[in-house]
Amino acid sequence: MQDKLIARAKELLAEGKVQKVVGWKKGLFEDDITPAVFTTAEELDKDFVFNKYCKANLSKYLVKITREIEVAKSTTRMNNTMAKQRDPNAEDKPIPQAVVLVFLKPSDTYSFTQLLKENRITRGDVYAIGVPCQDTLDGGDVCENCKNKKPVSCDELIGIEADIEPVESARMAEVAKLEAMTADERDAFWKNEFSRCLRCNACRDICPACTCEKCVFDNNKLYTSQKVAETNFEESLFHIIRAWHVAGRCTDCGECSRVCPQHIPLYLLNRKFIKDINEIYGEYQAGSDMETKPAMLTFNAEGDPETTIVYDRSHDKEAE
Amino acid sequence: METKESFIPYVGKIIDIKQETPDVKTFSVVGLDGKKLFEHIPGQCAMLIVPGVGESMISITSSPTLETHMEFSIKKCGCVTEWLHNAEVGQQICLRGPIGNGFPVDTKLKGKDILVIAGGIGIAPVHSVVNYMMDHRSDYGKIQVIYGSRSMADLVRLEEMKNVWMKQPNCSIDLTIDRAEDGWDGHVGFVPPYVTELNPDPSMTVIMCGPPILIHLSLDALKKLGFKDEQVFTTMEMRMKCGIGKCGRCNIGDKFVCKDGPVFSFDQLGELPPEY
Amino acid sequence: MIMSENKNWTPKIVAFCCNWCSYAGADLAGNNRLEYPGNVKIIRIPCSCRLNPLFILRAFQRGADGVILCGCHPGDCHYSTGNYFARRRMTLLFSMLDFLGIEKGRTRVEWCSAAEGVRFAGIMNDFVKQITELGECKKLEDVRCKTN
Amino acid sequence: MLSIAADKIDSLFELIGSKQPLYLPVDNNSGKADFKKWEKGVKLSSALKTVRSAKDFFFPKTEHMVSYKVCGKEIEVEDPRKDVEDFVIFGVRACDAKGFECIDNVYMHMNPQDSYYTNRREHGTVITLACNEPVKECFCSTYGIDASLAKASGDVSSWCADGTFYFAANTDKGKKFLEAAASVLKDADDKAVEATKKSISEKIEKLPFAHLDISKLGKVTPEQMNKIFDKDNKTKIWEKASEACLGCGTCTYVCPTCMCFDVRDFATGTDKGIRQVRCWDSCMYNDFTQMAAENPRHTQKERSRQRFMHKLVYYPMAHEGLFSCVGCGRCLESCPVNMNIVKVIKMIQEAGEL
Repeated sequence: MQDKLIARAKELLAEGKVQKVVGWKKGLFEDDITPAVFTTAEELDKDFVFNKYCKANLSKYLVKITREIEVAKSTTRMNNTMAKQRDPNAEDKPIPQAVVLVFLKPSDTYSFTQLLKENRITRGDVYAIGVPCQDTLDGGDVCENCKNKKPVSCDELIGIEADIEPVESARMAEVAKLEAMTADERDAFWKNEFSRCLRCNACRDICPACTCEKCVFDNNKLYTSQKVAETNFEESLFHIIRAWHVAGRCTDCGECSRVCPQHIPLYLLNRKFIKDINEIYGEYQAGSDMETKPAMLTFNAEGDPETTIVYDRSHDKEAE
Repeated sequence: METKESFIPYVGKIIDIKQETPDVKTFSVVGLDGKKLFEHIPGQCAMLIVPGVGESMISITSSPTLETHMEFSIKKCGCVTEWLHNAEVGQQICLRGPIGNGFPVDTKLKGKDILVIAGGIGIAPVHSVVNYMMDHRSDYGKIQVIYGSRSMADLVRLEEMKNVWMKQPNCSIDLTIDRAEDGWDGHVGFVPPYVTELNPDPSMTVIMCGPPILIHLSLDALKKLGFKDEQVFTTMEMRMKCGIGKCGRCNIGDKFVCKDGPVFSFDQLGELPPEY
Repeated sequence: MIMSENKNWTPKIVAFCCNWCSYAGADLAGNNRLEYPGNVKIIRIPCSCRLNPLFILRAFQRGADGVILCGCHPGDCHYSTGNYFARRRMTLLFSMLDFLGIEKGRTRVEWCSAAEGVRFAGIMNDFVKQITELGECKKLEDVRCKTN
Repeated sequence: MLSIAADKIDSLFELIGSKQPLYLPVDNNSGKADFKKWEKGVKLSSALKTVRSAKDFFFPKTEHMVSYKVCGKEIEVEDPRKDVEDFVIFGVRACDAKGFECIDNVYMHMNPQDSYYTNRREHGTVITLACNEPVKECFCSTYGIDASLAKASGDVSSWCADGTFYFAANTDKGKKFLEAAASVLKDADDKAVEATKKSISEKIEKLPFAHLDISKLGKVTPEQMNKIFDKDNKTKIWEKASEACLGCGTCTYVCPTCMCFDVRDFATGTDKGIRQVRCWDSCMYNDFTQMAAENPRHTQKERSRQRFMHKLVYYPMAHEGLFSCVGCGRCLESCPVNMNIVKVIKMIQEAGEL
């Protein structure tokens, strides 16, 4: 598979269809793979790798890369206009066109689509190739509870069928297990998990849904800007708000819990929101298409239940 | 080895506020007992702390020879400075200091002819050293000050320059503003070309402070006139938190701006990584 | 029922009220000399959908024991749709707080119009009673903000 | 040399832990280990490394520095420092112990001293434990750190060999600790320990990065420094090293030698007033050097460069060639994108600028 991808990438480079390739780069060992940008066939031959450790979701890098491309274009346009103002006969400089090739696993394509939908990526600057993951990734919670979805928004697929039968997924089982606990048990569970949090921001920085120019937790004028949580309130605050900010836009790619150095099951928070949205407002998968609106950006005047539904639904035995 | 722990600040009181220019105010600060809080060397800084707002490294504008209080000329540009600009006389603030090395007034500058180049609020740190030299007039040779600002209104402490500095023996003050203005009969133009125009004697020792662009261009101008790197001193600015070389924020190469600086000569800066 | 260990404890309630309906409702309650407990602190917001979840958490951090959001009745929003969004947001936020083990009933959303002064006082009385029963909020407190 | 059977180690913990705080690596529910205070029933973890380094005990994540009470125009300053009670940290690895040395150089041996840190350092007894099973990410031997503890490290060195823990004191503090624990320890010869040391050294020799060549990095000339610094982006080392970097703070927060901090105010809104707190900070964050007017390190490239240059070049320049990296391998394990100091060292070497 790796050879196929390299061959195709080289082909596209040689044809001039793409100028950059975003892929995975060999590390010191088999399992420490770094996302990287390749520009030549030699680099691809030397360092490109595709194996079961290529877990990183590359879609977020496209935000920065396509922005650079667009900035270069608009700068040239602006310079051309200014040159015209100085000298009406000035010749236009060509607008620099660049396309970046990216390899996306099915699950990554949802993040990619979601970013496209939010206008964070310029579609025309990207050539997306869908690559398989089922056999290449080994385990981790994300794979066990795979949404098993077919890739979306790709220009081309390699080694992967466009129609994959969705399978029954047990990904909400863990959320349901927690919901079945008493409030005090849940409180203890999360306090214990959050107590390990370092506030390294890795979960936020890798999250394809977290693309704010300035995060609320970096705003030094707000009380939220604490660098390191001093009390357990601040620990919960960060995680509640982060999950809430991506609610409805989170595609459940699982990157947050994958990169957490303390292995906090952050995916549970996101899945809780997904589960609620699915149950209360109807099935919704973020990033599955370009049209539907995320649950938090729309409403149903007649059909939406009142907030008390939360307490009616809760399985908390204690209160009964 | 043991020095006073520097994290516990002094409490000071603002006893006077003077509006220097539209966005610069000078604050006079004393301790709660009415005396000056601490002694310092010209060029050193103090950390001004406004609880709940933040803290900021500000150079001490007054000379150590001013025995009654300390002065800080502060331009409004961040949250701490903005808060200070809204403060009233009698407000208490916290200070840590003195921080940094200061100008080598007793070693490398002593007995020399001094050329001072400053732009805008950059006059604040050099103000201290000029006043110090004025008060120890016999220890130094000729003093020439070249000071520029955006406009007439932005020249900080113009009165003092005209009435005190210019009247000292063997001193000259050359002022310039960026754009011509009514009522201004002095030089118009940026500082670096003015330096070339004035053509100072390359045996002088230079103290420079101002925005980075002024420093870069003036340095080029000086070099063309025959000045050497080790003759030129400047003060640097970096974001600082601790002020004692611990927090790592102002680290450049093996130096900390807060502890080993803020005053550097250009040959010292040359040994640092070319970060800025 | 959990009773507070601290005998002097009285519940602290923060009520976020929409400028156009509930705040006026509170006004009406006051004008009519209707009684509701003094430990309800009202914060006026332009619309119920202005309520950032950070406000709620901030209130708990600073020692609130219950937070209530009052807005216009669905369909009556001054900005036509704000309270529909608020309803969805608060539903999900409350669900998350419940998921983290915060006792249910510490947070509430009520719709209350400018004419419903009696209802406003009733809601507040009821909410204070509910929070008094739940006791002090321990799960979302910030130890630094405690006076004792 | 003193010893105690491994199955009796709990009695040692109980003896010490009942008198003063005792911290030891304990498994947490994520399959990793963290230092935890001993209490009855707490078991020593068999993990090689804790996720966070042991620097927390001397340089905690957050530290209350000063309290202010503001009343109108008046300010009252309160010093919250209290006497630190004596405490013991058990199971510190040689790399972490060396990390303390790196921090000591700045916080204790550089004028002025940091009293918060020094205070803790004086009251802590560090018991190091030899690494029986070093893993592929370990590269402490590159920096001449000896994981088999043949060289004294910490206040007490300890080994676990053949189901027995062995202890040897290195300092007065260490002797005091062993005296306090005398009732459960018995005398032993060092045969088993010597064998363990040997087997550990052999294992370390086989590690992939046992001997990275860093000899030249420790003593660079200004010209060499400028070359590594790569201002003109000729070798593109830093561009490549920072390309995938997310700008998170994982590497700095798990690092045993990272010691930058931020100072923040927290207004409690009560009569406790305003707390000035220092907390860990990371040079990888974009607001690290942000000033009111501008940020001198605009992109991740400059920030990564600062971090690695500081560890490998600047710090050794200021501290007689001592590197501010101890080869613990935590950043190799934790980095979300697997960019780490070993890769950077290799890149610098490949660039051939040394």
